[in-house]
Amino acid sequence: MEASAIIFYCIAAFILGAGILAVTTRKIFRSAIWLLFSLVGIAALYFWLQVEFIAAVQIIVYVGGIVVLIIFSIFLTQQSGKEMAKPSGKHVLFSLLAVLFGLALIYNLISEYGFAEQASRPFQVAVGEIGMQMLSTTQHGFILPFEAVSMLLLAAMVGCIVIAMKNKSGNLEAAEPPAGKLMIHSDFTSSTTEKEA
Amino acid sequence: MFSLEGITGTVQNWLLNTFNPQVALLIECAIVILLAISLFAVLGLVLVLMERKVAAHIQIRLGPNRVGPGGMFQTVADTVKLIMKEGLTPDLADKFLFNLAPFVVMIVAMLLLAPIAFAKNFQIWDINIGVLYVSAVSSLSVIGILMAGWASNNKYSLLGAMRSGAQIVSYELSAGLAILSIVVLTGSLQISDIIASQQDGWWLFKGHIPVIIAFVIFLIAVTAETNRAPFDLAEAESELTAGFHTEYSGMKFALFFLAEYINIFIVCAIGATLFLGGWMPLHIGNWEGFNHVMDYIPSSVWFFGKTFFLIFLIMWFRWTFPRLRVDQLLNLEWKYLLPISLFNLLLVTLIAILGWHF
Amino acid sequence: MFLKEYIKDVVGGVTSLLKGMRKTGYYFFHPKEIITEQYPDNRATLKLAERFRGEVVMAHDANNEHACTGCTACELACPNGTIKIITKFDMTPEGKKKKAIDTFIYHLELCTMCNLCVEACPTGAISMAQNFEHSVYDRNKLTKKLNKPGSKVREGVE
Amino acid sequence: MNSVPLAHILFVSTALFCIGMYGLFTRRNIITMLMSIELMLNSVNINFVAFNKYLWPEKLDGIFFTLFIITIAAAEAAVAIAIIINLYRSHNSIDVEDATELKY
Amino acid sequence: MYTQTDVIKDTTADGPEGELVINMGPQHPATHGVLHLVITLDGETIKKIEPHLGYIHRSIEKMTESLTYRQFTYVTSRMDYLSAHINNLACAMTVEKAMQIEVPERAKVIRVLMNELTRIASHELWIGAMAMDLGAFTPFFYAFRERELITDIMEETCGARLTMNYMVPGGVMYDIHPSFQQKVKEFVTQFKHKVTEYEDLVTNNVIFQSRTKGVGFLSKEDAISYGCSGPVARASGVSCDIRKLYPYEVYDKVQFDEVLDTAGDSFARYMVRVREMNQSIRIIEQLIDSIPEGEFQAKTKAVLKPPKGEFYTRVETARGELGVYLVSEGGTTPYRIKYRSPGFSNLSALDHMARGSKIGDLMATMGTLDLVIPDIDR
Repeated sequence: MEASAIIFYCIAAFILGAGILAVTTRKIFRSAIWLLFSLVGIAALYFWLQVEFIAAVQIIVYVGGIVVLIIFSIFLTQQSGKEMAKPSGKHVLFSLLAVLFGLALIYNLISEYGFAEQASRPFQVAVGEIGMQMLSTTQHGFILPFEAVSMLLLAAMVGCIVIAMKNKSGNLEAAEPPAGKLMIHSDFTSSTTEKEA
Repeated sequence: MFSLEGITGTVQNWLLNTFNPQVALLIECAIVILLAISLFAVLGLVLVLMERKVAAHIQIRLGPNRVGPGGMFQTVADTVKLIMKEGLTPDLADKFLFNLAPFVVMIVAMLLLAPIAFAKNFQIWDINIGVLYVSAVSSLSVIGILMAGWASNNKYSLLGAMRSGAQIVSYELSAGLAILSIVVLTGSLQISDIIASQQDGWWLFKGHIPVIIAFVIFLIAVTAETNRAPFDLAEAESELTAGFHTEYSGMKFALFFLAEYINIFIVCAIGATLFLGGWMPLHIGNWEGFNHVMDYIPSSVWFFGKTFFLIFLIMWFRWTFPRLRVDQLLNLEWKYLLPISLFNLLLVTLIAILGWHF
Repeated sequence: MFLKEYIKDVVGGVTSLLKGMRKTGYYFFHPKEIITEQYPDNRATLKLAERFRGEVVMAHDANNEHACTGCTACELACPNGTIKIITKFDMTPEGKKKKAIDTFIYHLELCTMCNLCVEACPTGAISMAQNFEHSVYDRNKLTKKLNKPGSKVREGVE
Repeated sequence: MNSVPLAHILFVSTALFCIGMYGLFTRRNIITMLMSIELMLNSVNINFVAFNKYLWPEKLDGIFFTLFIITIAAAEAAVAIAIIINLYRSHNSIDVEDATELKY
Repeated sequence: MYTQTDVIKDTTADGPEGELVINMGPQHPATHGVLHLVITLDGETIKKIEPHLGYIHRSIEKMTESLTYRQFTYVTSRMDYLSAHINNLACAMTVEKAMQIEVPERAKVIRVLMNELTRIASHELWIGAMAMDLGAFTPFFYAFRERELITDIMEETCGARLTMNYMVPGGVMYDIHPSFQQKVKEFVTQFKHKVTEYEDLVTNNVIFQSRTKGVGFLSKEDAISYGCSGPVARASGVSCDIRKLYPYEVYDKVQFDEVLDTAGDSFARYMVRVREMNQSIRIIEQLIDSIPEGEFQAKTKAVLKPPKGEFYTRVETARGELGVYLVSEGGTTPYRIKYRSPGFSNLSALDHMARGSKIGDLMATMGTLDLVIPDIDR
């Protein structure tokens, strides 16, 4: 067995192990950390597959963005150190059965299919090429999905702000202070405006 | 003679001649890890001493001057003290994560060392997405801080971790945009390409005012990203005692402390590479004679000189300015740095397209 | 105008920060301004003010004589009970009994150097000394006996 | 580098997908359910990259799909977390079973 | 103020609805001593502050009941240790008022000079500590450099640097040191020269201004109703300088302005103190060359026995109004002494000032209150 194969199996074991722990641990913060490890393992897998760009994007978006977001939401919604309720035995059993059957089915399909291996062709991912193709308007260009995704991101951003704002309008105390100035309470704001006037 | 160029080649040749390739690779890995760890130790010692000396001289004091000549071994003594101290773990802490957090921070700092070019032909891993790798991996360090803050089961730690999370995530944007402006000018993410593009002058001088603005924004953003004053809200000692590492002591605290300095070194090294030409000596256009004289100074000296200059700047900030408040910190990013750097990136792109740079 | 205000904000802020950095930078590059005193090393050149109150001492002259008559004015003046005077009766050559001090006990650990005892002393027997390095390993050493063994009150001091 | 057959990589991604599915079935906490969904999305990404590399190395389509999925996952997570926090504010719980009535 | 159950209740339990209760102190870098604040937070926003006092209560008021009139002045140095001279002066003046001792003119001038030097020293320390609370470490050392000159002057004339015990009933303990006038003039020159450094580093710094402006607002009415005094009240527009309103010693003969501001925020309090230092310099400059010749201490009896009655004096310390209320039964020791300390009243306004602001603002607010904990607890 070659060294690269050994590395692959190590990475695979790490990803799956961390993934299993992420869905089974009953401490929510640990679950997020295991998810993080699983995602980092997937980034390592991308490095192994020599798609460094995807690996870097994976780390930036998933680790730097999504997991931090998840951890923040845990900070905001969870009481420290409380364990989650244990799922009922019946629940676990049937979930496990469904998952195992699904796994068996797909594994069967994969092993039966016999992919046409096209070895020995170089696989190069030049960052410049990704950029070129992303913005090209020719037949194999990706400008349309790129724009669509940009619109989606914009919509998501607006949506997040709207969702977060809705609750705040009625609740003045929780509102963020207006930019640059600090709101203390009513008599303060009134007197500062007097002073400015 | 002081240049590191050639040493690596000799070592590799010798290894390849002596052992078979697999073993040689393993040995090289071991050597690199060993070198990285010793570099960490040396950098930690030097930077801590430097910080204390800079602080002292700014504050009209002498600083450490008892242990060794000029206090040179003060950090060694401190390290020994920290090692001897008992590493306490709070009773209700999540012990696994509590003990893991300092190592996460440390390993991230270690991974960041990989793509940095210390001298001509002296680089551990010249990855083709160099600067993207750096900004990706550096975003991992926030996880360690969040972990420490949560696992300590201390409210000060939790507040510090939340502040630090918000801070690092938002300042990454303007740091990324500042880095992007150089990437736009160079047309490559690879560190060696970026350095090679500064053959006839550093980007700071070649790129007119927009690059200078990008440089300033980069400095501010990395100061914030490394949790240094005036952005040290995560450990603001007058507000949160010590922020996310309130509960840490002994060696685990030392790891956080060391990682902070290593991170400063790394971001300054990246800044020096992007804006000041890395190990590239000061070259000015076509002045052959001048360029030739500059080439006599070894490349490693150039690299470390530039890096330490930037580190000095960051220390200078720390000992001059008061700390910002948490909402002002986010205002600074979203109201000032981000719009300015977005506009600036547009200007840089214009310069790159029109070929206005030297 | 919004943009003008914005730029003015940025420029004004940066200027104020640079001014501060110029000041600290000045001190960094002017080591002559350093005011640190290397304390244990400069003991020889250390100058203490002559009125500095470090501890209470009792002056003895060459004949091992002091001026304390044992009137306990200092003991009464002291707010902390720092001074304790034990008196005895000496026999004068004329055969009369005379009150004199046996032991002048001074508790340094209680003393706040307020100088009230020195002010109260009618004969100027005690005074404040400039010694300030009082740390010892045993607390008992802080309880001092101020009159030297075998000393007696100076002639003519009443 | 092709020392590992494609089927093995696909098996890893399938297993990861199943792990995510198991998590989705058993968890009752919205945040952990979101995490499970992230795992499933990632397993899909692995498939795309692996197919691209092994079967059509001259093209980059798999890479692009992965990039888009990552982007969409980020948007999805952001919106989901905004909803979760809103839900927590109104219900003081992030358990799916507590959020049965269809109003915020 | 607190019932027994209030004090012993669990101060670590979090409130409902995601409120966070943190204990700031008794050991905390920002409280400058053993002040204990129980802060209820909503995220980073302060909802309530409860100061818990008593960690450094040394029963100074009770102690003075067993000390003679000469002895009790020295204890008060330990109350507000940064303006020890002024505390001592208040006690000495009370005894003088009770016994109708006429203090020589020279002693009066020396007392005023010492008071103003103390005020500058106290404000110097405050400016450094305040900057340090806000995260700027360096101004602390610059401020201490100037303060060091004052403590040197104190050491030379009074014999101690912090708890001088120089004021005695009837005058001052010793005459001034021969080099006193020259040293004070040197200090004044250096202070005027170096004060621009604080402007560069602190006052004009954009971060400092944004940290303090509009933070910890206290209106004029609130300042009066909370009983604030000193720079805290004057920054809100309350004219309360005892030196102007009820002049004592030679304050009625010197020219100086009462520093007033109307903004009422932390920056106003900061500016009031900085301008007060300049006024103190002005007083010192007027007096330093015209110290009258004569006795430095009035002739008093060895044992002081004020007549039966109640006596009250007040002085302006660096932190505000210090009142000494003395009840005498005609004996050698006071029957009762009550100190009205400025820090206690100023602290009581903290909850009102900090509500709704961020934790970072609390540091600015507390810093400008200039709390000295032994002054609060006594």
